[in-house]
Amino acid sequence: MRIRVALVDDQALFRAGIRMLVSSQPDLEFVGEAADGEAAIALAADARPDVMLMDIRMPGKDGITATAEINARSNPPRILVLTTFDLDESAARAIRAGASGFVLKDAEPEFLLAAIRTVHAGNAVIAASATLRL
Amino acid sequence: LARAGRLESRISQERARYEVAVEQERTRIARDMHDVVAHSLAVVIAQADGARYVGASEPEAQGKALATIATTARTALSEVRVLLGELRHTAGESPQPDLSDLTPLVEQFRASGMPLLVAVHGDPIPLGAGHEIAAYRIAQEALTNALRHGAPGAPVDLTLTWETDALHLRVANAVADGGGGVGGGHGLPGMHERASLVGGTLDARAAEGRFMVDALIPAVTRDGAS
Amino acid sequence: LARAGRLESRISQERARYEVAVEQERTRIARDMHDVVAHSLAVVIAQADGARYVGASEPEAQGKALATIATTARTALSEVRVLLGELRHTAGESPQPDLSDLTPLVEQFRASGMPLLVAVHGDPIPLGAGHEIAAYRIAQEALTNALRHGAPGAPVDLTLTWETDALHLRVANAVADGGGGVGGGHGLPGMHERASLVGGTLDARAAEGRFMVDALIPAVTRDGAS
Ligand SMILES: Nc1ncnc2c1ncn2[C@@H]1O[C@H](COP(=O)(O)OP(=O)(O)OP(=O)(O)O)[C@@H](O)[C@H]1O
Ligand SMILES: Nc1ncnc2c1ncn2[C@@H]1O[C@H](COP(=O)(O)OP(=O)(O)OP(=O)(O)O)[C@@H](O)[C@H]1O
Ligand SMILES: [K+]
Ligand SMILES: [Mg+2]
Ligand SMILES: [Mg+2]
Ligand SMILES: [Mg+2]
Repeated sequence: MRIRVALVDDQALFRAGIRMLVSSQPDLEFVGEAADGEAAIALAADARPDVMLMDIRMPGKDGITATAEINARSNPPRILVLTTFDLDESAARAIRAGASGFVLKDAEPEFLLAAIRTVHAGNAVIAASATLRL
Repeated sequence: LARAGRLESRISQERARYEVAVEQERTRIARDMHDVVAHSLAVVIAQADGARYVGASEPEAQGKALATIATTARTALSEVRVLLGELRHTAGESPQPDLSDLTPLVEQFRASGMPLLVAVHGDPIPLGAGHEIAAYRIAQEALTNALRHGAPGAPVDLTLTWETDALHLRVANAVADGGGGVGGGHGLPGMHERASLVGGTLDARAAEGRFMVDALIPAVTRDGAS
Repeated sequence: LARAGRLESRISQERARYEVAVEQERTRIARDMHDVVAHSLAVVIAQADGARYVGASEPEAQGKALATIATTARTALSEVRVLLGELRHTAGESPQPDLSDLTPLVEQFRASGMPLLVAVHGDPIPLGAGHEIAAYRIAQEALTNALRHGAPGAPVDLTLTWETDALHLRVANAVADGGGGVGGGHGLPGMHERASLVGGTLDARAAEGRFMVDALIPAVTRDGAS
């Protein structure tokens, strides 16, 4: 069984890049994308991903609120938060909202792919690329 | 003597207010810089990695990613140039911009590659300092929007028309493919606010493939505020 | 009364000097930001355009360009993170950095992905404000160099050794392939200058694939300047 991966980010071009990356992996299946938190909640219900990659800052409902709402429902996917800069604060909020871990948007691709597999296996990666590389 | 004391305390109040304004401006620039640079570089990285991983199996995807990367990087560079110009500007002497700062602003946008055409009609009248700041900031945000959301390479028009008791400022540009929505950002609400705070009006709309911002900034009247 | 007057004029001199220092710092940051971002984006654009034009006929060239683009963009983002941290820092309350600012500095570099190992030996002694600024700035520039010129991903060592009357600060890193020259920039001369202005010494050299900066910052003596 391939790991079903969905992606939420407000930048279409960023999504397109990650979609290519995920699709290139034989053990991963890209099952859908959304551009804001509201659409993410619908996507989680409709596409039934195993792992959802979630941006934080988006217009409308942000990624942390969406993470909390998705986790309040039954059979939520594992959520891996993608962040750019404000590591510590948003990381803590994301974890409190029920995310399994967070990854910097500029993490090496192998790190992101490993993080997807790791959270799917049930292990939280509560680390950004920076801290894990140490 | 009491008068001198009051004067001094007013001066120091003024200075404090000015310093706060400059700090806020710098914080805004730092935030904008972060947004522009981080977003663009995140796109560049994701596209480069994605295309690399789909590999030679999809040569078309690679070509498309390379084109996207080049466009993203070019746009980011233009925006960063404008922001750095602003940062240098706030580092300088001038406390708050006035209309004379439109000339360097226009030059900055031109240096970033935007074909910016400027026309001035009528006879300039004094507007008052607060009104000039509003006019400058509106022009700045409207031109930034034209750079960000306008059709790349298409000419942008900045028109200043001096009425007998007001300045009419217009920025017009061709909309980029797929663009032309007017929701979402902070720019348009900010422009509206600035215009109405000085008793003026602002109208922004997309029509027939063009985006047009019209601001009317009245001159300060004898009994009005500065 | 004459004394009070002198005191006041000294305070205002101090303040003016401080303001000039903050301005210079901002100008430096703006320049660094420009250099980092403009240069990296230029590389990204050139690589993307170049690879696009050699076309799908050379899929290997495209793959290599995409890898270069990803690395360039990642490095730029790391450097911008550090610079924006500094910009926020100079925008804040704290007038000049002291050694307590080394902790956030270290965190910034780590957040940028640098594996930075910190060791502290001996018992801290007070250095004096000017000396602490010098130590902080030297650490900052040495770490920036390690980020820019060091072997990517290799660990960087920051070692603080407290002597009885001085702080010995060392930054050591593996040199990137082809690197290790010591000419050209403003960083090393600036570090030298800062060290000697406070009566200290600075030694920077590349040897056996490593780059090492050793700064000795003396504590202020009873009869010395702050
Ligand atoms: N000159 C323009 N040309 C084309 N579209 C424009 C123009 N100005 C604004 N728009 C559209 O209106 C939207 C809102 O503009 P606004 O300035 O409020 O936000 P923004 O530019 O997206 O973000 P920011 O908050 O950083 O300004 C834009 O996203 C864009 O779709
Ligand atoms: N930590 C380091 N590791 C490897 N090489 C270094 C290191 N520090 C300096 N160098 C070499 O010494 C040169 C001069 O460093 P310097 O800091 O003076 O200039 P720069 O970093 O190139 O530019 P800038 O003026 O922005 O600091 C660098 O270009 C590099 O070749
Ligand atoms: K796949
Ligand atoms: Mg976002
Ligand atoms: Mg805008
Ligand atoms: Mg240097």
